[in-house]
Amino acid sequence: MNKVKVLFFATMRTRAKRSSIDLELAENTTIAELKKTLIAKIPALEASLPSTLVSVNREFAFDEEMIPTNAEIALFPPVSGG
Amino acid sequence: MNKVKVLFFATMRTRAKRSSIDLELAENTTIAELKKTLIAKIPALEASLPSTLVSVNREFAFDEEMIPTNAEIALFPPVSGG
Amino acid sequence: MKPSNFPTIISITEDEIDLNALVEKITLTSTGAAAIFTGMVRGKTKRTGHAQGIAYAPHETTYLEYEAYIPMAEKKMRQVADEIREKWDVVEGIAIVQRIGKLYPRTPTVLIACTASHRDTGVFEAARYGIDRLKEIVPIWKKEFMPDGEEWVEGEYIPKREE
Amino acid sequence: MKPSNFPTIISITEDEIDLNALVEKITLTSTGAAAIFTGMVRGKTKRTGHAQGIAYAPHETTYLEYEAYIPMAEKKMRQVADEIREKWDVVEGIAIVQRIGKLYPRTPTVLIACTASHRDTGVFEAARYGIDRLKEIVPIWKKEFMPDGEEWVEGEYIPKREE
Repeated sequence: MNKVKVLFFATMRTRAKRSSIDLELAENTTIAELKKTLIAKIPALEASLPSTLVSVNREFAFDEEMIPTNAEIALFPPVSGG
Repeated sequence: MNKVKVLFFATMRTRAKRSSIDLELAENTTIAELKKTLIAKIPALEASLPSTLVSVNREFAFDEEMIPTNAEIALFPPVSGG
Repeated sequence: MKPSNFPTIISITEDEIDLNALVEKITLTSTGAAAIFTGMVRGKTKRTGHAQGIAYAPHETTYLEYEAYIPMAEKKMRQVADEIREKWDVVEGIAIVQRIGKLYPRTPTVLIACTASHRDTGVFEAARYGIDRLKEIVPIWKKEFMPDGEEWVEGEYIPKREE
Repeated sequence: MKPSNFPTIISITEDEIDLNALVEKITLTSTGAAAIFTGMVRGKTKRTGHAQGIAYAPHETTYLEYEAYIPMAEKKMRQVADEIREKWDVVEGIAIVQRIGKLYPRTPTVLIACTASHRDTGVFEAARYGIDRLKEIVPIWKKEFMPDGEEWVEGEYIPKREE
């Protein structure tokens, strides 16, 4: 199993009502599969999903990518800093 | 007669070896005529003349313009501030 | 990414942004020009429009609360600096600072400063590029508190692969 | 020249240029962006070239001594601010400051800052225009002191009528 931490920021944190969650994923889980798992656990995330960005180990990540072991994952909306 | 003060800055001040001179000009003296008068009094100014800028009452002035009474005149090179 | 001995300051901070100190730190003996951008919290937004992909109507802002995914934001700010150096190799020093926390109107929230030997080298364009990129790829968000409610501000830029 | 209630700061001073204080003074409640240029004394000039119409070879500078025709310089700095407002009516505050006297390498000598509600309004171009114009029409000169001599720096811009 692959233990990962998923962080939530901004709108995603508000929707998830928490700032992170620890998950155990099967090996070779993709980002797309992770999203499904998260929505199953936290249905409120679904509404934001079309505009959700995902990072893995602090780099932007995309649906078909595999999640490496012990990854630090984050979900957040398009950035609005500055 | 028209009493005017002529200020010198930067290269012109160095050449003239002074920072100003008081002159009495005839009525309706032009800038071009003023330059001739100044060169007669301070020959060292002549070398810089092609690149000399002139201001009258703190605005740029040109050869054929008449000098108003009690004008504050200045001679200086193209600016290099900043 | 070419190595650089020129100073690069990256900072996410709750402290006031000190322009004097930051510019001093990126000024070398060969430096003759600094182009600096700072962004402030607007208390009154007059235009209806779209900036950084965000649609808004005229409104008042009581304060903003900034949040960052700090380790990734620092990494991405460093990437913005690297991109600037790739595009403008005349740039000497770079400072990129984002202030976070609760920030009131008129307060500077972000700074991008680039130095170079001369002003006609692209240093203005480099600073402009820096703030544009920060607003695209650096994971920082603001929540806007208005007299009649609060709202997360969301951008619209979707980073591409390798970005 | 249209009247403006927006702040315009014009200053010729022997004191240090305080970026924080100047930007603060031109930040309104509606301000969201400031584009700032500062120029510094270069201790080492590497390029052979021509900037602001001045030809030079690589050399070292010990210090510069700035001189201004102060009342005319203030008038012309105000004209630069007026020209900026004519061209970019979105500009809110303008600060134009020239430091004079004996100034050593790495010291900021000049500042142009423009504020606006948003950064995509021409505020960068306004600041760039400001420093370009200052170097054309504001009567300030510098004398350069080098290890092996001293020299008045002369520009080459010849102002036109009505300028």
